[in-house]
Amino acid sequence: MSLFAAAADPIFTVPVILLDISLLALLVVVAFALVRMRSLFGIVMLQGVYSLVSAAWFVSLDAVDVAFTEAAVGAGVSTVLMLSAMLLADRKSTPVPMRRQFGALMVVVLAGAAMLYAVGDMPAFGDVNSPANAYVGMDFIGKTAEEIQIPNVVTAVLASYRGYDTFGEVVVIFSAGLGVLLLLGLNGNAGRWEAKPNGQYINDRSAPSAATAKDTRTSDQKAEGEA
Amino acid sequence: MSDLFSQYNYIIVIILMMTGLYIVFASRNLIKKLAGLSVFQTSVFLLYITIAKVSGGQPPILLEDKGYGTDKDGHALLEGTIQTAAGGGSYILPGPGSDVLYSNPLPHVLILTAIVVGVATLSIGLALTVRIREVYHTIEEDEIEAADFVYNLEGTAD
Amino acid sequence: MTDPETTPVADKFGNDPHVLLRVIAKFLIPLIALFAFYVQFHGDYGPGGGFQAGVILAASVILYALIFGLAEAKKAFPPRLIRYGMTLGVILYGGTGILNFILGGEFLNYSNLGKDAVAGQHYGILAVELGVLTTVTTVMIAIFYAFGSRQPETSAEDW
Amino acid sequence: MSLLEFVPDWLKIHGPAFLMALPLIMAAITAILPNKRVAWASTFIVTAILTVTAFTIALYNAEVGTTIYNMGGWAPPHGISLVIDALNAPVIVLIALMSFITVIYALPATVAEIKPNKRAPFYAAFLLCTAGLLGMTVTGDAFNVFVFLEVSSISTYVLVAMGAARDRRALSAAYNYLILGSIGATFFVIGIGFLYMETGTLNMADMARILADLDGGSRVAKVAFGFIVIGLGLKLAMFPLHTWLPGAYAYSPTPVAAFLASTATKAALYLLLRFTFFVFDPSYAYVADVLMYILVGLGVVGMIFASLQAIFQTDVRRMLAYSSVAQVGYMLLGIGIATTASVAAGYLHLLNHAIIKAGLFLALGAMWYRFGITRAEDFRGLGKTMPLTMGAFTVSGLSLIGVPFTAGFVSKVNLAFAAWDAGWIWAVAIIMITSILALIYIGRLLLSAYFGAPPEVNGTVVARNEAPLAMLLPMWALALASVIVGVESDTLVGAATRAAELLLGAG
Repeated sequence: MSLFAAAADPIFTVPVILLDISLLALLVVVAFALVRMRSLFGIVMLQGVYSLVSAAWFVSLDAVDVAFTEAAVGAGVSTVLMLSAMLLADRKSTPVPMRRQFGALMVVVLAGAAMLYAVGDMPAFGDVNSPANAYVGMDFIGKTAEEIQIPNVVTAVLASYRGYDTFGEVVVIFSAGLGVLLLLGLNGNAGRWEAKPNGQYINDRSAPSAATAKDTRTSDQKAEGEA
Repeated sequence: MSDLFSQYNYIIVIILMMTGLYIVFASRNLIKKLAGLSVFQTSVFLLYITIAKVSGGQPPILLEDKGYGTDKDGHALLEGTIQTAAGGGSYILPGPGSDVLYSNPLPHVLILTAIVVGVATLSIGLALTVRIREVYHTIEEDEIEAADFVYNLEGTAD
Repeated sequence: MTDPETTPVADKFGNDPHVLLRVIAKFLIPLIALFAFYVQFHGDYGPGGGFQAGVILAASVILYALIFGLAEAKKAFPPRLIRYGMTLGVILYGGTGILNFILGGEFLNYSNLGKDAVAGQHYGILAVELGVLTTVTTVMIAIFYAFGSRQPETSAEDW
Repeated sequence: MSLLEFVPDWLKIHGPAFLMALPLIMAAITAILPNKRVAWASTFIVTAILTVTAFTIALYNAEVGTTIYNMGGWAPPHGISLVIDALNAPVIVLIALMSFITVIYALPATVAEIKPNKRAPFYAAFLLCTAGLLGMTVTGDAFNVFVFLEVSSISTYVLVAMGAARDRRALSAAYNYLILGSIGATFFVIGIGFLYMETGTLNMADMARILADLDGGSRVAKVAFGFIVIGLGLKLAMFPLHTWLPGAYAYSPTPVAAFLASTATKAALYLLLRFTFFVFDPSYAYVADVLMYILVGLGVVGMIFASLQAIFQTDVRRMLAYSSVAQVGYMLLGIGIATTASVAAGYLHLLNHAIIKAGLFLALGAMWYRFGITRAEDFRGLGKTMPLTMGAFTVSGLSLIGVPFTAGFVSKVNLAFAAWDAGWIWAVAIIMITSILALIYIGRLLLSAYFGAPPEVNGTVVARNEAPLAMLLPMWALALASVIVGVESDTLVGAATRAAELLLGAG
């Protein structure tokens, strides 16, 4: 009923509502499928799909810059990274028995209930007079036209008004690159380590491994590790 | 009225956030946890963008006033609404007597930053996963904990 | 299991099973790079900016690595360059801020850079977006190189 | 202030921005320095300048009061502003000073723990971590807090994982920290999003003003507060959310453990103070409820439970980590009582505990450096084999227990008095009990160090083998600092009281 009422509302048009509802429904389907999925390849792909559908949804909500970035990063780079990491790791995840998921379910239900509690007081979707849309955010449109004079307000806010945030963002990306270099190295040899705690020489191959994992060491390495 | 629809987005976004969080908490596989974290963060982006939407608005990219105003093709909906900025910039701005509405750019900017932070966290998490896989030969948390338990016992034996 | 570093471009008979892919990629990769620069410099007028452009530029190198092998990609875009590129981007951004300092404004206040405040803002945004582009491109390539260069421990039969 | 005369004027005005720009840019440069010695020297110089800048900022703040620096020249609420007031100036000094002390210590420590070709990036990550912590402390913008929280977090994950060269469990500890830290940061972002929905602004002072106009705001503001508290609670290791902390402290490289223990949780605690008393206000019923029941409850449970867990640890670093969780409980108790005196005491304990715990971790790191000691039973005879290191450990340890004339005593007594004045007599008892628990877990180490015989290796008693000077200096500086604070406590108590008065108003 109320959907038809909403459709009759002059500010919403039927296509907008249908697009919104169907994209959100798609997101829910993908997210729920992710919960059930056990193949890591499927998980990585669904995560990419989730980002891509989100990007489409961002376009329908006028966030074109965000959509562009989400499509390039979430659906593109993230998926490539997760795939390449998965290739170096495993193909399947072992299922977790339901009784061990109960705690997680409780936490999630509590947090979700807290947020749902607030929904009633949230401004209506698309409300032009909501506090968020009537104050600082909207000022940027007039200010950009006057003080920066470039058409893309998002770029102006990103690079100038909140340029310090963006500096932080560049540093975050830099530290991610630095971290990956420190952890993996660019040439694939950084995973090898050795140390001499307590005067006892150990390296990554001689350290005790999981009892359940298959031992990939050669007999030479075993002898070296136990020596 | 349209109460259900006006809050519909928030409810779905909250469900999505909690689904992502559930994946992080409930799964014991390192890569699946990271995928869940990614879904959780993406859903928070949805929340911010929902806040920013102005109904009837358009992307916050200012329309230029080309000087030939209302009769330009495709700009028919702007008829009689052109306003120029006080500083002489020739952009069509919202305001009294103007039909043009832009969506709120500020949450867009915040989410651009947050997306970058998300991919940075993800890459570090994946790098750690790869290292853990190399050292522990598994990416299942239960097996890692078991291995650490054995390691603790062996460590105290000498 | 093949080492990605030494994957041959063609088999021993000289047959290249991916010849079509390679030809098309050779055509596409410059276009992708060009598109990245369009996104970069059109960011003031439409959607886009340093970050998106950086990711797309990195994607062109990643595509090159996927099609022609990591070793070839490392020849085209050497890892040493990456470490300097990451730093260069941060210095470009921070340096612009410091320059504003020296010119008498606040950190990242671009208004003093040009002949008037608006021109200064334009130059400042251009400079910092270039910084973003540099860091994002190089970091994305770095992360891809880092993952791509590792030896997988699971073999292809585990699929 | 006469000391300020030696500082150029631009540093007083641009100090906050300089404090951020310098380490961020220098981190990028340090990362590509080819020589590890040069990288260390560059980090050393940067942290030294940071310390000077931080002191300048603090002294200048004491002189002129709250200062606001508009980044990019855009006035708040449109631009991002850096705010220096009585609340964050001491924390800034603390972070800068700790980074300086840790860098001195890192020179010998990294030789043993970090591979030579990784040392330059390691120092760069360390600078990034410092910059991130400083950034989240100086900023006056709520979303900017998140950005710098992530700068510090991402570099921290990497720094913790660097401990894998010594103990592979560093990797899983770093992974756990990454997952929980990211969830914490995301909860924080959800909270900020809700606050933005409610107020329409991101500037903290502006938020505070609008929330006061709304008389605490609607349910959206309540939920925002809850998510911010949980998000920060994860970062500051509030009791049930502390599970990442023992692993991260125990397996990270020793300089990193000392630096994290003294600054990372403290910066998050500062943010909790900032949001609870400055953005929100304890006069709103829901804030008062959270303070009274959640923070105090979790603080007290954490104090007892984590202290008990500390007693049963065999690994001394894990023991100190659990002790940190317990000490966070003291600070939460002080914050939760929410009188000026108690908040001042909690704030004072924040500063004191940073000094104490850093001293303990540095001394412990030196023991690992010389003898590979991480377990409690290995402390036998350390009083003879490493007398100076053990001396510093003893002084800091006594301070942790709260022996008179030490820093720990001052803050615990202040906290106990504040609790007494507020009528929370049972809280005084809890403080006594947990101090006794601290006496047990520190005391057994001291007993075995001074009264146990040094172990024998191949029939000969282990000879005296003192830590290098670059390790002794920082740990003794911290040990002496905790004695000086204990004897001459007025400066820090004054700073803490000013901070509390800023938050709660005088009285």
